[in-house]
Amino acid sequence: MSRADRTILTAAGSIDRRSFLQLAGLTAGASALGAGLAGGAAAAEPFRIGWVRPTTGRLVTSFNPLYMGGVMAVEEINAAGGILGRQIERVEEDDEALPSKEPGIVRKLRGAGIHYVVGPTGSSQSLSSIAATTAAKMIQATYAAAAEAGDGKRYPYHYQLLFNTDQQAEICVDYMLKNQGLKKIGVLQENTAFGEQATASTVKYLKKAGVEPASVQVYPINAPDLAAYVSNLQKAGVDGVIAWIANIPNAAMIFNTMKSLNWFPPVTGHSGLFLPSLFELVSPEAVKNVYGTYYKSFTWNATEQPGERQVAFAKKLAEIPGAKNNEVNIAASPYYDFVYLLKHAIEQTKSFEVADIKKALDSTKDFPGLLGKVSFTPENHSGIALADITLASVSSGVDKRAMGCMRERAPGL
Amino acid sequence: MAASVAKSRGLAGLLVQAALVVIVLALPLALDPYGYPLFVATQLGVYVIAAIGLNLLAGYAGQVSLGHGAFIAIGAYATALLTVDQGWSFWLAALAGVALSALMGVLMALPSFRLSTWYFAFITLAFAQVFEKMIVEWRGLTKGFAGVVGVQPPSVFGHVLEPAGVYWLVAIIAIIGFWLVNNLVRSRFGRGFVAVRDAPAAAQAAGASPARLKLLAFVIAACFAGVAGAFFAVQKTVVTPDDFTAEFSIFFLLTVVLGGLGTRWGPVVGALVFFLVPELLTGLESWRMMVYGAALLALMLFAPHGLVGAARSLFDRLRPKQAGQTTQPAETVQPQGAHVERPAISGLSLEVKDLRKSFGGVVALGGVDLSVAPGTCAAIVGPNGSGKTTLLNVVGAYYRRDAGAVLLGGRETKGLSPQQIAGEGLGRTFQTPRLLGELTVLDNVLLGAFRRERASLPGTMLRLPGAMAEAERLRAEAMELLAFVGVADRADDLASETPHGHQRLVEIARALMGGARLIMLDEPAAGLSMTELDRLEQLIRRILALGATVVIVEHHLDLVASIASHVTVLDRGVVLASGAPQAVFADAAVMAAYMGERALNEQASDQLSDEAAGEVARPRPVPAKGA
Amino acid sequence: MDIDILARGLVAGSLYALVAVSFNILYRPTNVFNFAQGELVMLGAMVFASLATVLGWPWYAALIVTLLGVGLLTLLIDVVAVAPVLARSQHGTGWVITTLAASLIIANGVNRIWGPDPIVVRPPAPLTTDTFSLAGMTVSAYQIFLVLLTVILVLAIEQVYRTRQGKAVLAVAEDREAALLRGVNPLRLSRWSFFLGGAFAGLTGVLAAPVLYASTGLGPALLLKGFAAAAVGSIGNNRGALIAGYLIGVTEALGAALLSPGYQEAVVFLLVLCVLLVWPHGLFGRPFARTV
Amino acid sequence: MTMASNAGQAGDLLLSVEDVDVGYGHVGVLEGVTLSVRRGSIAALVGRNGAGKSTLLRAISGLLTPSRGQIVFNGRAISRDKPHAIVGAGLLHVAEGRRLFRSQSVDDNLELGVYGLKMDAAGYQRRLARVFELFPVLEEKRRLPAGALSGGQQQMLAIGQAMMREPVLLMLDEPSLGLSPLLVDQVFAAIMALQQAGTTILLVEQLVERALEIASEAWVLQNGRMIASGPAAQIAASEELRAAYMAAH
Repeated sequence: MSRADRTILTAAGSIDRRSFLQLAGLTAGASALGAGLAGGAAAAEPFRIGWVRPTTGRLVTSFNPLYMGGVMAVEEINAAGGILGRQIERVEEDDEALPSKEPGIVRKLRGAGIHYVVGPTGSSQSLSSIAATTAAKMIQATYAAAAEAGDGKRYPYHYQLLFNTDQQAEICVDYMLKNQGLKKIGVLQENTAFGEQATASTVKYLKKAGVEPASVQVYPINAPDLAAYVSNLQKAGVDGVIAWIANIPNAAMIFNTMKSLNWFPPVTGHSGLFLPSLFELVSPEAVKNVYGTYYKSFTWNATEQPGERQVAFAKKLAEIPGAKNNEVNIAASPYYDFVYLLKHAIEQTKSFEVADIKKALDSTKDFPGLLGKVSFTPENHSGIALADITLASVSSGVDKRAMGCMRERAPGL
Repeated sequence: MAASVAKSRGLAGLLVQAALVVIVLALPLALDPYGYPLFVATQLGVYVIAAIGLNLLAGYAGQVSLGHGAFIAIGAYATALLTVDQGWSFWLAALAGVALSALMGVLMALPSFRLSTWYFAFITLAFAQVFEKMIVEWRGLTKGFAGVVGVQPPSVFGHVLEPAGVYWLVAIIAIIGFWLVNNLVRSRFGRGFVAVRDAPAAAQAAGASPARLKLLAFVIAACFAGVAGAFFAVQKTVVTPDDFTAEFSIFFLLTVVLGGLGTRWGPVVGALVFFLVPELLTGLESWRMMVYGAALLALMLFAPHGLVGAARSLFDRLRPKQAGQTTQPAETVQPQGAHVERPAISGLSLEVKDLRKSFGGVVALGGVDLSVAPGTCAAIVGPNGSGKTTLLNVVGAYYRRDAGAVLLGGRETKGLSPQQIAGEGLGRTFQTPRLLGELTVLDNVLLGAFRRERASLPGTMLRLPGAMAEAERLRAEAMELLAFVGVADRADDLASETPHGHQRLVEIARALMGGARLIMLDEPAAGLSMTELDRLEQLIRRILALGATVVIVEHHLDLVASIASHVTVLDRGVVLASGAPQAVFADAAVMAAYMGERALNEQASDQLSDEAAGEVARPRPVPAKGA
Repeated sequence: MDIDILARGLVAGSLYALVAVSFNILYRPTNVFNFAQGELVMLGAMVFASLATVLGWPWYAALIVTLLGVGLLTLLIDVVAVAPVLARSQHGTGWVITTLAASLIIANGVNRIWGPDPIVVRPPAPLTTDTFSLAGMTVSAYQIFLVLLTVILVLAIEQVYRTRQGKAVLAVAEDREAALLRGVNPLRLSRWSFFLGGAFAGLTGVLAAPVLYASTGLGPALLLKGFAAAAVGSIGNNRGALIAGYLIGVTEALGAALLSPGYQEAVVFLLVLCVLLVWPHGLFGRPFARTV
Repeated sequence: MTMASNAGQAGDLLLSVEDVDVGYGHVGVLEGVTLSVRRGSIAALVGRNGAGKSTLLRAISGLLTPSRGQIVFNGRAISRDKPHAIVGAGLLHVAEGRRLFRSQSVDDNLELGVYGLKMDAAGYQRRLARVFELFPVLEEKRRLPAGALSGGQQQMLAIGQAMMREPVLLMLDEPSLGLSPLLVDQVFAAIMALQQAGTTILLVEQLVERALEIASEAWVLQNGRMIASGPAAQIAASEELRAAYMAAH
């Protein structure tokens, strides 16, 4: 997609409305069918879910696609008759992707009598939001990779349906040390809660393997130029970089700097690096050695192919114009699975009460999610298993087999 | 009649204010205590607290700070980190935050002593930006971008405050803060702030140190910001660097400007409009900032005094004009003030020896000697550019002398600041009157008493009885002095709307109010009408009669001849002649200096020579200057 | 410490010097310091990037349109936000607020149009940003070009002030009223200076884009560093701005290398503060004692 | 040399100020002031400091706008014109204190004298030569910044700058200020030379005696009102002049 197209998407609101219309059209038939089945429940009050995402501010473009999977799930469920006959209604709140906005938004949702929340996105934003929802006993799934967010004792009402920083760090460290046989590992980290936790995990696993990081560079996400950080890594003699970068502009600056320095060490990082918009800012050769953590079910290698359900999901995404070029982010988002898991728990308990739902969620075992098998215990709210996670190559995004959201696993995985 | 109108208006104002307080405090009863509106109301209260402080700093003291957000950040971070990480109680943590913020206020004040307004504005903007960067960079302390999460509300007597309790706390602090600052701006400190902003030289002449007043304004503003920051942390429960961007700081200044810089209600109105309107207009979203920008631009162009200023001028326009309010020629009202009794003044002597001053190679004073006995009137005359005003400025320490001695009452003044010299009993007026146009005539006279007033800062802010009694006493004395100089009827007029002739008299009253024992008058007669001139002469005679010493720089030679006992003629920075007026004016060289070499001296001496008495001192020949 | 710091410092310093010169152009006839200047530089970068990279225009056409566009917008700022305030009071500081407001409008307007994502701008051929080693420094052809061009541009701007109109601008700067009495119309010169200063800011944005990316976040940092260069080099003094720009760029690079890149702003801030506290009129200002 | 725009006959009214009020903000300075200058003459405006002389000149040159009355120059009302337009009409005001551009060279200052005029290089050189003829010292120092000149040289430069424009009417405010007697003589000689070359001059001068010697007509301002006018010699001996300088009543 050209930049001009994306510019249109940037205009707040337009992206959703248009893609919703598409979704609605797609599922219109099913909807009529569902309504018929639900019968008298048509008059039932809608089931309202708080929907926290930025519609203004710096991160609108990066964050909005992450919610499309969730929107798809809502539309699918509503078309099929809703949950126990109640239609799901999304109550939108704009957090501008600012952590400081979250407590106010939770107050707003709480005031509106809402007990279930999707979002926010970003570890800093999420941890800020979770602190408030925990106190208010609201069930929530955020897009927070920080391992802390999956701590069921600390945040008993928050459920993490994505790989966390511990898991990602373990995969990355393993790859660098065992698969690549490297010893001088550098860490490049954005200065966010995600970056902090990911680096802490990385250092932890490196030390476990008896390796000290050769250099740790922390950059502010709003810095106009990141060359200094990259050259610091190079000067430290690093031969592999574990990079915790969650946004494309930063990634572009980093990879372009590497290119201008003619330095191409293996880089592993977060799935956010898969966004095709990176290719608009960086030439493909600059990212040939770059890998991101990803869900096994969405990857292929010489012997294995992606899962059937995932392929079907990819085909569906191809029908939605707004999804184009954001397929990876839509796929890797926890919101699709969360909405379905919520439906599952409600239907299991036949209740919309928070206490009942929490009990059901806490005993989830091998729920078949799009991203992997999801399991929770009252203590462990990090639902994805290590076995479902892998590393995939960024440059395979231009491969035909990618279908938008598929990627080729890193060599040797 | 006018007084009763004012009183009833004051009463109405009081009622309105009381009603507002009741409404503000009753808000939680009407709103869902856990709901969003109360959340917004609490936040608004926090902003109002910060804006009140900034208004004092930027509005009254004239220090345009674009770094106010940094002070709020200090309060917020200190509170958040000390409560969350260290387990301190909110109250202790908030106190530490306010103290740190005040400390930073002291540091921020330092550049303001040296830099001009907008240079300083830029430095503060840079500071705000750097401060935000440092919050991010010092992530070991501040947790970087992630911020501090989970700030708990304060507890009172072991009772954790619910949202409504936090609201009440914030509201009460905002109301008290409003009251305190109002008391402050109506005190000598407030007059001092305005003087620092509008006429620093007048502040110094009144014995007020601009540097100290700026420092005070900074510290008070920083304390308010620190308090606001503490509640910011509590109210949001999360503190992140994103909250304290340079933009946030700019918004605070814009808030105060929008409301009306240097007006009492400006910060309240500004914060309400700036932060509440977007909550009401959610549809505005990303247009918000552009709309703000455009509104601000329009406001600066069409209503430079903000919303409050615009409302006031609209009110003034709608109100029927009261008779006698407009500026009328000074002649029409003529209280002579001769009947007013004043206590005697023990005049100071002035001794100037070989005083030298040059500006970038141009000699303004080339070794001037002058001696004025206590209780006498000495005049300094000379053509334009001869160094008369420079002499006054060097004596008053507004300029640093290059060499020479200045003895005031026998004491060398070297090293003293202008305000210290004012405190020694040196009063002065300026060639163009330096009055504070936005204050009343009475307030302008009261400014003179800045150094005499003893009431402490807490005393004035809290309106303690001692401070109030002193203020009342000084007010009465200022009225008396206005009567003495003959403009008592103008006491409540704005100085800017007072005729020129009266402004000169007000300046003299201000100097007397400061307890001046030696008054330097710089061309007091310039621009006066005949009758005003007459009154000026009478006034100077009465001041002399009280015992004060007067040094007058003047071109009206006959005024000089009639009141001065000693005349010094300056020409190109040196004393051309000095002695009794009759003798000096009879001197041919003097007339030459005034009217050209082959001057009209025949005529002048014709008239004066009959009475000529005393020797004319001729210190040294005039050095030929030039190519 | 390595010599690369020098290269990085000179490149950044060139940009700061250019911003400072664009400040000076506006400042000379008006004594106004445009707080929107940083956003004008940003706008220049964004317009050029959109035309050259996104729409694929030839670079010279994109350059001309950018300079004209930013210049005209700056002229508009003068007409709408600065001249009316100055007409009310020549010495007031109302323009601090109005130019800040203009800055807000531009920054948010640009954000609405382009969004927050950066655009890569490649330098015109044959220049590239690929680095090579030169005397132990890692530099690119574009970086060398940028540093040289900056010096040339500053000297060229100084030549503008050797023309009669340029001398008139200096005259207005020195004594507005005296200039009036010589038949100079300061309003007209202000307009021209705003246009020229705006175009120069746009040019700075164009030149900065290949080094920094064109992004809507460029403004504030360039505003403050440009101010720092102008203030340290004495406001109004273009050669001073050039030297101060390099001084600040190198100081910043040193701070980044010796402490941490996160400290570079703080290091620059301290440098500027110290210089201004000792020399309030900058390093190259004439001590100008005006007697009142 | 005569000026193209100086079309009228010597002796008719070139400048007339008619019943003008001028003030700064609330403060009125001039009240009902009237003054006229005949073409080709030297008129002196005298009065004590603060009488309003400079204010009157500022009003004539457009720096201040009269609140009442009108000012006619060369047959055209200029009371509402902008300063640069008034300069363009040939009325030049050399303000008190020289007001040169001190950081610019003597040459640049002289060049600014012709700002806004269209002329070829030869014409420019001719005018420059004329200034250097009258003030040779300026040619010696033409590369120096004006601020480096002595007070007298600066005054010469200020007059020279005005000559470059070949004005119809030249208003000089205190040209002798701060100069030694020798230099004052030179400056007065220059003023007379200018007048002989056809320039009309309105002179404000503290050296009343000297001013009245070279002026043909004089006007006496006191406290913002014109209290006397007439042939200079007559004014020099008048009671009003003495009153204006010596008396307050």
